[in-house]
Amino acid sequence: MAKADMMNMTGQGPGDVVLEMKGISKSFGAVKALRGVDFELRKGEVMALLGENGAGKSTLVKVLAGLHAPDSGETRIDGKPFSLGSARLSHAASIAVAEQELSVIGALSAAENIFLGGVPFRGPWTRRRLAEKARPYLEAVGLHHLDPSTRVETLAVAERQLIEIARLLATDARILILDEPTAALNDSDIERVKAMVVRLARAGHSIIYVTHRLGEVFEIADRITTLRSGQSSPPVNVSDMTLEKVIKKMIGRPLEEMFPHRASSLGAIALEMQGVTTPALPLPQNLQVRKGEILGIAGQIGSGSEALLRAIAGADIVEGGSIEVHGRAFPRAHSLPEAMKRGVAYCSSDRKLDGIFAELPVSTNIISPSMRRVSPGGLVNRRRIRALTAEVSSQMAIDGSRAEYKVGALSGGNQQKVALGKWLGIAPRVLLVSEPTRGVDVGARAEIYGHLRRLAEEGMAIIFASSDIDEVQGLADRVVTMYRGRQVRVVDPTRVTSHELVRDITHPEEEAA
Amino acid sequence: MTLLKNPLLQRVLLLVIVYAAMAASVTNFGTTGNAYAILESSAMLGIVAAGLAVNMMAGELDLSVGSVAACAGLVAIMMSGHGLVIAIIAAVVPAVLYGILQGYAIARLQISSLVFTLGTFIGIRGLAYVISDERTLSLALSDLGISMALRERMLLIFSPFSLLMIGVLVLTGLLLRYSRPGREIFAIGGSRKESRAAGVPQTRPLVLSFATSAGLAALAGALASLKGGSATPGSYETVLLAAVTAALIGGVSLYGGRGSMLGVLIGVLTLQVLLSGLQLLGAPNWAANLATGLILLAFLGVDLVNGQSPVADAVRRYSLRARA
Amino acid sequence: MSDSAMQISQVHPPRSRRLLKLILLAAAVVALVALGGWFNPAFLTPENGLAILRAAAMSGIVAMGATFITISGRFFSLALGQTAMFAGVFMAVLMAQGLPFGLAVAVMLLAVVAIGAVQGAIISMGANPIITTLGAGALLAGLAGLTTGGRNIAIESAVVEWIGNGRILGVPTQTWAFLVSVAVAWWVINKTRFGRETILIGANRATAGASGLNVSRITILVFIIASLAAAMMGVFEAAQFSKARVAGFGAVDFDVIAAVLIGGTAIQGGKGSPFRAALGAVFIATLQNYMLLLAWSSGVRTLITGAFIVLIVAGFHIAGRRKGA
Amino acid sequence: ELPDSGSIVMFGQSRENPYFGQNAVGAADVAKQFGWDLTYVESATQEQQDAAIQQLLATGGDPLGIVLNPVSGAAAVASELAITSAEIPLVLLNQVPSAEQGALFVAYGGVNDYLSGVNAAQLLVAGAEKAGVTLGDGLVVNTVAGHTAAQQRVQGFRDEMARSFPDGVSILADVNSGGFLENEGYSIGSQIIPANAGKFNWVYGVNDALAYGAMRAAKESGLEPGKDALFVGGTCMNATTNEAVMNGELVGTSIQSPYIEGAAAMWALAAYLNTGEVVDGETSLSPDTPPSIDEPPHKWNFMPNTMLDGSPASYEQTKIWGKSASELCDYN
Ligand SMILES: Nc1ncnc2c1ncn2[C@@H]1O[C@H](COP(=O)(O)OP(=O)(O)OP(=O)(O)O)[C@@H](O)[C@H]1O
Ligand SMILES: Nc1ncnc2c1ncn2[C@@H]1O[C@H](COP(=O)(O)OP(=O)(O)OP(=O)(O)O)[C@@H](O)[C@H]1O
Ligand SMILES: [Mg+2]
Ligand SMILES: [Mg+2]
Repeated sequence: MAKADMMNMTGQGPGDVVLEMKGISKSFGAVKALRGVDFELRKGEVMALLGENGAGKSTLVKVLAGLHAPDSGETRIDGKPFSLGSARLSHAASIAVAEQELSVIGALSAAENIFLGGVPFRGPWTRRRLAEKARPYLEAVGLHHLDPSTRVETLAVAERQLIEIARLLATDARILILDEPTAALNDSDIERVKAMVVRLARAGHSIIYVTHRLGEVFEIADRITTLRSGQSSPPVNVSDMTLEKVIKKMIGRPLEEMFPHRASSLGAIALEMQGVTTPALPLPQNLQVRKGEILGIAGQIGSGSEALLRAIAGADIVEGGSIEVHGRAFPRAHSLPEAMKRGVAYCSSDRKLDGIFAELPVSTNIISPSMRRVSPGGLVNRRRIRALTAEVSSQMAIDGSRAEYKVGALSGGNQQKVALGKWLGIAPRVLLVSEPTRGVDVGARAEIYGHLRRLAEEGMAIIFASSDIDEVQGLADRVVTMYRGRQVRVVDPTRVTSHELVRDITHPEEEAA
Repeated sequence: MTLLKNPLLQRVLLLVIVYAAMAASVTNFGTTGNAYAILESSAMLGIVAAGLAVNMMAGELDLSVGSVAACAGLVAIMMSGHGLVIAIIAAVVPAVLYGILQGYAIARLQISSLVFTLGTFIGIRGLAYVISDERTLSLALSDLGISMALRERMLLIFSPFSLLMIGVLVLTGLLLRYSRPGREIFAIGGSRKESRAAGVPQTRPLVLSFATSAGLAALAGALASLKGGSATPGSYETVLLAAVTAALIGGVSLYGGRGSMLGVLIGVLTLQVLLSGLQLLGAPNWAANLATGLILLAFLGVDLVNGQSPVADAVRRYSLRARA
Repeated sequence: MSDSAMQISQVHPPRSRRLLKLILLAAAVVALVALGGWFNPAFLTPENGLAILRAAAMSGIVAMGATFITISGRFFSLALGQTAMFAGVFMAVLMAQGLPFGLAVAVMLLAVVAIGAVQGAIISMGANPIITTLGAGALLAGLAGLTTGGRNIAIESAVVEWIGNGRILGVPTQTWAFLVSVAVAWWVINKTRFGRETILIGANRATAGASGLNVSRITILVFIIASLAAAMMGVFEAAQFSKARVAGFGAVDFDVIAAVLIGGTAIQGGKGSPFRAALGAVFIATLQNYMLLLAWSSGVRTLITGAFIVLIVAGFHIAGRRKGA
Repeated sequence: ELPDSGSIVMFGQSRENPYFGQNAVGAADVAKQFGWDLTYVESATQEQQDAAIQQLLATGGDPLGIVLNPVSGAAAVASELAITSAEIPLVLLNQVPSAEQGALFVAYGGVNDYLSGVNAAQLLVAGAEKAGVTLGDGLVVNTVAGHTAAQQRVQGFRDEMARSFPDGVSILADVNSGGFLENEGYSIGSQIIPANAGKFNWVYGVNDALAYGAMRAAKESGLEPGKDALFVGGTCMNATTNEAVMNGELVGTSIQSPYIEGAAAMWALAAYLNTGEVVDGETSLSPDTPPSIDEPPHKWNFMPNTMLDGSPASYEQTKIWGKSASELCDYN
């Protein structure tokens, strides 16, 4: 259902501009994140804010939220000048934000999380009163069964994301901003969030919706504003756009091929695992992957797809079964360094947590798994560091001149390339990647797919886990679908529809029925 | 069995064990008279620990509490001629103002309080020496009645001072749990970045927590000095570590966002029972050190067993290997 | 090659920021010295310079070890003063039992390594470093009390006498030891694999573990290094008057932390410089010396020292934020 | 009517400090002579000590008497009042209480720090005469800030110097070293001595260890002790400082024995328990024999503070209550 049609039917006029920004600029040191951005938002509309990684979307959102003060530009709310730069003022102007980074507080209960941050809640904060007031909001995001006094730290990521949105609802703000709310959600939760956004807009809220899932845009948005390198282009109606046009606006050129070609020939068996169990995977798992092959494991969060990679990598303890790489068996209950020694590299899905050293330079990040290689005899060798950095940078197309920049200051796409590329230093035989493009824009995404394919062609075996069906279907040579800790099927992605894949990972029972 | 896994219960159990051990080895330890004395001598530590625990729950640590208590003690003795109330107000109000200032600076600079308060910890101690001209100040003998009144035994095992401590703990506990400012303190303590993004004000709870730690330290210092009848500029140097230890024993986390005032009370009492028992046994000072060190390490042990730790992983790996 | 190096240094905010801190700190020391010399020419004499360095040496040596802890992301240790005390006492006890100096030192160092290793191991298991070291310090104090009954222990040895009072080229042994430890610490942090790994685990422990680094081993080594630095100080303290004492180490930890922080080492870990920590120790010693020579009361000296720490630490913090991030 | 059994409780500071360790031994040795047990309760801070006293009183402990060495100076007034109100005989030591506090205790038996400072000044003057040095200005190396005993010593020293030099010698600096031992004396000395070179020719360390440490620092910066500058402490402590006194690096010393101090307090308590009376005013106890318990103690009983001339013989021959100086002067 395209909501734009509905809006047109209700005859919302263009006169109801609630927010107007003109010439907004914001620099971080040398980084010009926003360069004269114009932005406009009408009452009751969903405005998609699109752009590559690092285009400035989150920066614009934070400026609106008062978390960053803009360097220049003017803002009007309801036609009246408004001075940005204080979170409290933005809040008072009825602007509410769910930021890209999760912002729920683990030590507090779900209900308390909803009412913190200035949402009116008078009187003593007792369990009972909190629960009573919070329940409607939790129900609205589909958390019917959740006890409002549950500590949030005990919840799954998706539930936390939903609580964050519930908090947004509780603010009853006129301008709601959601920065990539669905990046970490399951399909069913995504549906719920989308439905809610539509409902809120219908109730008269204005919504800014940031996403890299371009499909969503066509389902729920009315208009699109794109940012490119910190500059905006005038808003366009969704009904006037196609996916190709949107991508072209975002990256400045048409995206020729999102996915590279498939493997032409496969080599010997690179990795074989049999009957492997871990605390997270009680059912025995078998898997085989060949040199030059890219194996995709499709599954939702918590399906066990990531746990499978963690088991191979030694990040989780393997309790039963056996794993062989190039015919050499792993020791029982192997550790991560032991897996590394045997040529296995693992790039996790949570870049910030354990993928990068955000505060350290690119070069240091790149050498981190290869400390031995760059420090023969225990002494660091600058020449070797430079050589390895240059080698990895050129292979992954990371800007060499930024070798000494903090990785945290790079765009999401570049961060991901560093997190992935650092493993090239140990010349892995088997590369495990979890969610290779989470939060990565279309352009960088295509680039990363290309790199993975090239690595496979150079003789690596690659296994990636992903909850993004398009990605699995487009990239993998072979697909394993997983549901609740069990492998549903092994399929050739070119022979199945995406609908079948989605069914496999969401409700495989229907297949049996 | 599952009850034993409750951290608060574990702590109560420890208190009971320490108390029983002392009662078995020290004559008259189990009397109401001694209970009165232990409560009375916990009062200062309890009030300081309450403030510091608020601070720790906000994810901060105010190292300057001991120095503030010393200054407040000196001021209270200087002003004791004007009566108890004036003396306390004169000691506490400047401390609260200082706490507000310090909290504001830390919030605005977004600097680690460990770093910032290391300076004030030293500087305020210097101030204590300066305002006292490096001398011990004593109550006029005619004012010693104040001391006696504060420690007067009442209600079997209480005194005005120890009742005040309990009042302070209950009040802070209620405010922390059931009020927005209290919840904000928990929020910024548990997850600073997340709470900021969630729109929780950052400055207000920080200012509040530092005002509390300084204010309560000053209240405790003033009352303890009035009770002791004198104040020296070098006093209360050890109260910081004792209060942190008590709070930790009581289950307050150094990483913020965790703990309760009931836990703090249990921690304070455990420490005090242990220390006064050892003192009465005539044990040398190092024995008290040894015992405190052991208790702290024991709690570390408990926390490591309760939680997940790399060592548990390693042990599992090796046992799986050994079995094969 | 020089071309590209130049280019990199131009677009290299972290390094210039580090340099800025160094320059600020050096400027503070120079300003203090100049000002001091203006009011009191005796302040500028070479002897006084040596006296300042000598005074900075004690906490400075320990600060060299402590920086490793801070850089590795484990805040700091509250057991270093007690470790120093224990080292001196234990060595003296061994020598009183008739062990020759070399053997006594070797046995003592083994014990100190064990003390550091145990703390590092407990902490790498996930225990809070502040509590662990607090407990360890209390235990060490208790242990020393237990073995000595609180008495200071005399040491009779010409070697020890020389260590405490000798001079090489007119410069006291302690000062040499300080300079050498600065050089060694700088070299280890900047030039060795272990140093880089220390920075990595401090910057992000989870990523370091996921990159295959042995976080536990590095943590243990870091605490061993800090303990050894403390032991070195303990030996110098005891050697100076050929007497190991149980008391008088209470302020060491805070002096050391102050030096590390004034050096601008980030409490969150992953950054820091032993060289700047050494400058921090020298700065504090210079300030103290200056005020001593003006015969200010100890209250005023303490007050001003505290104020300087606040100002410098906050100044660094602001400077660091303005420039980067 | 002197009880031949019973207990004495002594409250003091940590015996980790050898001085207080000897206090406890001296008191316990005397108590044993009367068949009394002595329990030593040690506290690290004044609050802990107050708490321990309160606890004793609250649990109905009923000792024959209490000996109290307050942790910090004049800080124990409320505890003293509490003990006295509970009608337990209280004897103080180590920190001379003021006359106004007289009602709070039975007697004081111990060191007179003011006199210790006077002694030091006299030793300095005598040493200067012997060495043929004319005393000019000088330096004082003090302990920790706010330490009452040290403040009283310095006061005594100043007053006596003013008496000896009506025209005045001046103290260029009176500096807290932050401690009590040689290391602290050295570290302060090594900073203030070079910078003041040529401006002073004597140094008073408020105890022998501090004086000794400062002396070593002076030697390192090229001054010859006993010639370029005179160093005086005035409380003999250990083998090192004794040797320095004997070879003239320190100008002399006097015996301030913590053992004798503990004993003096106990004798005062015994005399009071025996006679039930106290004579107002102060007295200096004789070094020859302990006071008789048949005579009531004075309110202030100052222990012998005998000077030593620095000869090895004086260490062997000078005795207090039967113990030689070499025994009494080696506790630290
Ligand atoms: N640390 C930094 N210092 C200086 N300029 C920077 C820094 N990081 C990014 N920039 C600049 O900021 C803008 C956005 O950078 P970002 O890396 O996010 O962009 P990007 O265009 O998405 O890069 P890519 O397409 O390579 O992923 C660019 O002009 C870039 O050169
Ligand atoms: N606090 C900061 N300090 C320095 N640079 C920053 C900061 N925040 C953002 N930037 C830079 O500003 C540019 C815009 O970043 P922003 O986060 O707004 O991008 P985005 O469009 O939200 O990207 P993504 O799709 O990856 O979320 C990037 O180059 C980024 O590196
Ligand atoms: Mg990009
Ligand atoms: Mg973003």
